[in-house]
Amino acid sequence: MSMTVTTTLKLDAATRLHMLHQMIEVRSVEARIQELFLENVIRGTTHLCDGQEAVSVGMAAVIDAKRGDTVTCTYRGHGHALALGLPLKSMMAEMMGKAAGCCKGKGGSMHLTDMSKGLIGTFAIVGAGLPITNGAALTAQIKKTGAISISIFGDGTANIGAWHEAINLAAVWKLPSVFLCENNLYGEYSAYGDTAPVPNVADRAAAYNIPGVIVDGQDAEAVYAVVKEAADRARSGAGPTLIEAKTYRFRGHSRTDPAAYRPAGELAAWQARDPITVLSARMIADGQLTESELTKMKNDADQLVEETTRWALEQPYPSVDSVNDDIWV
Amino acid sequence: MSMTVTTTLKLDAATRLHMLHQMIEVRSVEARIQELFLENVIRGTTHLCDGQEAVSVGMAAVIDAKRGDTVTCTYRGHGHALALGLPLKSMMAEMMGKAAGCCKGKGGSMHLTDMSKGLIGTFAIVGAGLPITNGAALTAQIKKTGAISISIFGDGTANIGAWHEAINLAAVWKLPSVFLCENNLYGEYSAYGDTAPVPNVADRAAAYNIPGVIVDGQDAEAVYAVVKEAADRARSGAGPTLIEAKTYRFRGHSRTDPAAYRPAGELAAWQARDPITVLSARMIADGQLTESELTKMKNDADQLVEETTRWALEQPYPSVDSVNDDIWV
Amino acid sequence: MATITYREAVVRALDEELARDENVIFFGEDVGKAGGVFKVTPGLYEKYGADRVRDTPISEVAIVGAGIGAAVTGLRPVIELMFADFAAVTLDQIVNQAAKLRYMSGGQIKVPLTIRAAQGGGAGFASQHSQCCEAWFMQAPGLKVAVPSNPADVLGLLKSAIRDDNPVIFLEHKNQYAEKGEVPDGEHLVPFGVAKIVREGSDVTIVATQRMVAVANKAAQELATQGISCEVIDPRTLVPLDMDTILASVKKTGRLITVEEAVHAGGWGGEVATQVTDAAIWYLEAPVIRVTMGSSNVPFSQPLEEAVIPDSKRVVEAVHRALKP
Amino acid sequence: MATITYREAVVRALDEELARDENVIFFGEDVGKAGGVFKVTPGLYEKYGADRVRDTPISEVAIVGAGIGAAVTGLRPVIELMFADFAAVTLDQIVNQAAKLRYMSGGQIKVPLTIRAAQGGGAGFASQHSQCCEAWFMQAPGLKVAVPSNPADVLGLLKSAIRDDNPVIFLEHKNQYAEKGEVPDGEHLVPFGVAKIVREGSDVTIVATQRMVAVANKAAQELATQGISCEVIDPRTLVPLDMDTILASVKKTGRLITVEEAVHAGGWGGEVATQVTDAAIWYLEAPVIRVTMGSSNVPFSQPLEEAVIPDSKRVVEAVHRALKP
Ligand SMILES: Cc1ncc(C[n+]2csc(CCOP(=O)(O)OP(=O)(O)O)c2C)c(N)n1
Ligand SMILES: Cc1ncc(C[n+]2csc(CCOP(=O)(O)OP(=O)(O)O)c2C)c(N)n1
Ligand SMILES: [Mg+2]
Ligand SMILES: [Mg+2]
Repeated sequence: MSMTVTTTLKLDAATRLHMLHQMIEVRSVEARIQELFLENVIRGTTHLCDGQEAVSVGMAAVIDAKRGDTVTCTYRGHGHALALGLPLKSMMAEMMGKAAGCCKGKGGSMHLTDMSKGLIGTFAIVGAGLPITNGAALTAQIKKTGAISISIFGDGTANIGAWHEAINLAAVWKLPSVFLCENNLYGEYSAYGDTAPVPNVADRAAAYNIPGVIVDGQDAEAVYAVVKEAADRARSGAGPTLIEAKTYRFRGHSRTDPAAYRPAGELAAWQARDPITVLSARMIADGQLTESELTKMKNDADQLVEETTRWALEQPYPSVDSVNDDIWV
Repeated sequence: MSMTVTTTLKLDAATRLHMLHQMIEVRSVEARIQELFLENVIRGTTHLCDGQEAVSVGMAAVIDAKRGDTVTCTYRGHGHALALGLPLKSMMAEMMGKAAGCCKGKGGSMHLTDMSKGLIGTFAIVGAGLPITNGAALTAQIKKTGAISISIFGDGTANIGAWHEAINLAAVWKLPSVFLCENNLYGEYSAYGDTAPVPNVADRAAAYNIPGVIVDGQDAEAVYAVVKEAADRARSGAGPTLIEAKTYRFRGHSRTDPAAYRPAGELAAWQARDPITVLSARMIADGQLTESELTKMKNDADQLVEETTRWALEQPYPSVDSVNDDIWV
Repeated sequence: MATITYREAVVRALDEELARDENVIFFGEDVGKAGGVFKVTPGLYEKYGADRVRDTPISEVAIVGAGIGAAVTGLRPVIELMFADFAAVTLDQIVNQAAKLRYMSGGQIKVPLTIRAAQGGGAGFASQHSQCCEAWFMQAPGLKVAVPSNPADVLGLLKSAIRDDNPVIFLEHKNQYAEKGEVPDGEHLVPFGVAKIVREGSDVTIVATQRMVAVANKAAQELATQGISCEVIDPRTLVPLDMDTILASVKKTGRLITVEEAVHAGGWGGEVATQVTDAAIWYLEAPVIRVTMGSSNVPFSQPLEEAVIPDSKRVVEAVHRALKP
Repeated sequence: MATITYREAVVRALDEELARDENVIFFGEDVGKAGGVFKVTPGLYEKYGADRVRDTPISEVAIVGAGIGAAVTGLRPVIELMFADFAAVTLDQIVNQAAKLRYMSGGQIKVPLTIRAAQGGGAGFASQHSQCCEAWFMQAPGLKVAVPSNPADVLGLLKSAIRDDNPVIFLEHKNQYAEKGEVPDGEHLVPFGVAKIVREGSDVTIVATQRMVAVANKAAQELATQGISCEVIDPRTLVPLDMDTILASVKKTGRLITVEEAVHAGGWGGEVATQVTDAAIWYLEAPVIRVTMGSSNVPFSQPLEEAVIPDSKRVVEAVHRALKP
């Protein structure tokens, strides 16, 4: 069985402020992106993460790209990418398919990548990232770099074969992999309980003889604590950990989803545990932040996002001649 | 965690005799097939099951093809097919690629099929049979036939994605599926413990919130008892069960495998628990069989196999014009 | 004659067949309660119930396998894989199991399974959600493959697929769901293996499928103003493939151009073209030209995506080249 | 010049590259302690240790994924999928991930991964263990594909594959492992994209790969006794494909025949033939004929299996037909 961790860890004021700042920025970005989609400035589809920002910042605080730590995540990756340090400009330009985007406009919302920040891939095929995280962990194990690799995925992903094979291989090879599940209660429009026979994703850790940990996904400090512990364990050679962060997406699955399937009151109940509020309230209580500072942070973020959006709008599209670049090395 | 069942069930003398007879026949067939391969009378590859006969007969005793019960098994399927009632002639002819074979020579050793006996497929791709068993179980569930479907696979198969997806779906839909693992300690040349992080395959049942049962795979009556219980449970609508029969293959993985990887004494230890001896000794103790009767049964089986082999050798190959038959309905 | 959308044609076909035959069932990810990710299957769950219309976990291998097993044992399942690109996670069940079970069993097994999936680019879904995947399936003898280009064919072919005793891959073009078209009143069935001559012509034969049919028509209209007469053929099903109609046309026009929204290697155009150059080369008065995506992936950025997917301009150029003396 | 088997060429290439570059690692099912199911990799585990030569669980998705991730982060993994047919259980990792990661990331990612698998029929392994699968991979831009027909090419191409910064699918023909051939002494590298003219000729160009090269040669010898001169070309790699050599030959002979041990639809012969009929149709003096398995699966029974796999008799017939006035 899995164990639930309720950490009482308190990070220093600077770290808290950094996390809070990142969460506020992500929140602001997601809101703007939704607008840009509705205005058809951004095309295709998008999967916003607002409500889940604590997982992004708690996870990112553990990653040290210099050492070789790496992350694979999913199409719901804007928050993870920004928290890992993907420049906002690179991201906004990529969202619009501009040449200045991190993927030169070829990837878009579902494939944000920044090798320099350890984000080695954002996968739009459910489950595809986990086996690849193992490969990065294998490099670390063989080269003895002390690096780890974290794969982030959702609750619905625990039902696909790639998930099983990857966690099994990591357990058998004792790879320095960390499997971080964002259980936001839904896989697309299906409630977790309708597609899985066990109450928690972490309950499945026992099938691989690895630790299964459940954490409050609205609490950035708690997420940091469990991911840090799993990372330390992985670096020590003890193998992978399966972490389940209980969280919630404040919007539908993707741009086109009104999320009508949600029971009345569910959203409100989770908004009451908004990760930004959870951390900022704690900081205010600890005398590390004032309401007015918080308001200013939000306004500054909105302004930065607005400026960056305007900048990105003015960026050129990639030249058509570049369409077949980067297929081959 | 999984539970180990040690049954004290005693089947009636007639059923025991039938099981014993089938096991002896399978043993004799496998020995002859190995010879025919070495003589290059049979080509390709084969995966013999001698040592594992108790699983075949214990499983088959639960299947009622009339009611619609079905089975999917693997390339290691000679014993299962015969126990389910595939005529020896059909099988031997198929092994030689003759027109009189159950698959008209198109399938061979790895694809024995007999729809009339509920054997809806023998799969040479590891894990491929489990999802298909679910489909047969789905038909039974929707048509309310009271039928079940059993999927038989090996210990190494528990590491492939199809295994996970199939057991999960069966658990979520409460399908009348029974997942029967023959843990013969090896997947090809790899020891079970080298590729799986849990002591028993059945330990993984908890990840699907279904019963996991371990049974002595050398004891036909014990296998029958647990499969019967799982089948009754499935018919009642309570969903699937994962059964792990601890057994051993007396030969290498396939024709070409000398099985050098086995620790000294391992084979002998398992031969001491030969499923034929286990049941026949019990019958002799219960006064249901004499040594001489047992010897006669073995001689009769060898003779039948020999006659059938000669018959099959004389059978014609399918006409070359039939090569593209049965691609399309 | 009613006018309905490509999307509505899918649900009408499913509705009619679910109503006609209780052995027809339908399942896939979010196809039930939610009515499908592409909003293609609304109302079926409510109408036919949770037993016959099911939502599944995200488990494509288990989904296809369940479809196969149910088909083998007497049902006529229709399953949805959502994006055709996802077939890659379960290709074994499709090409090694569904396609071959009948053959390997010497004809004992029948697999009346219909696998629906949405393919194609043009909407900014990037490389993992925009591919045309018909080639994966054409290579597996035992599978039939349908590629409808309009609502009437969606309706008529999907109903035929569900009634077919062979496994059928039914590929819908995700960028056509909103397209409208006329469908006959009453029961409408379109047989497999019968191509449709979309436009008659005498100078050049253009074979195209799905969204490329409209692209070919647009080119044909433009060329007509230049006095060039194009015959546009929509095979409608790639397996079986109606080569008779295509060969007859090429023997008339002497020129063949195929238009595919797919990479060049392995595309159906290669099958059409090589059958023509084997059987009718003496009728050819020009190079056989395949208009394809070449060797490109589908990029996210709009101008790049528009550059890789064939448009009428490229078809016009190809026709001009074919007509160069 | 030493004479070694096709099998020995595989292990020699792996051994040389494992010794040359510590970033090269090798893993797959039973490739280590047991030396491989096809006994292709003996001794490597003992020589390079359990860290660099690993046995895996039966988990093809995890195996390919681990290969990708290790390649992305600086290693040069070689993985084995045993039978190429098994690629179908992990096609997503190969064609949607390995092939596309570089493109989707705008060139940030490099995937120097080599995926080995044994393909082909002729040994009675039936439909799920006998396919030639190159078509699955040719359709995914970003993947290179090698199909060696002899020990020297196995050695030289596998070493080149391991040094290539792109993902490479390396397909060995399981029925050629025992075939002997000469290999140059010292380091031997064969570049990708350079076809080999196996036999020069002037009347007909025959393009063949792997086991079909010998089949084509046998036919060519027989035809030589009839005064017919065949040029036999082995592309050696299908991606990249050396069309220059093939086109030059067809321009000389005016006749093209492709010989594939694969189904007709989607086969590499379609790619070769359509590139020729686009670029060189005026040079053709005969129908382009593709000798393939047609639309058959591979049956178990020997006479049936021999009937579906192309033999020299069918090649001779094709040549005669191409020469019919
Ligand atoms: C193999 C595959 N199947 C289906 C999909 C379609 N799909 C995209 S996201 C998604 C839901 C995933 O749910 P979850 O893992 O909980 O992640 P979340 O979106 O909630 O973050 C599905 C089914 C896909 N992308 N890949
Ligand atoms: C997808 C796939 N991977 C690999 C193989 C090759 N293979 C055939 S049998 C086998 C071992 C299976 O072991 P287990 O499940 O324990 O069954 P056993 O042979 O012991 O009965 C392997 C790896 C295969 N047939 N299919
Ligand atoms: Mg979710
Ligand atoms: Mg085993």
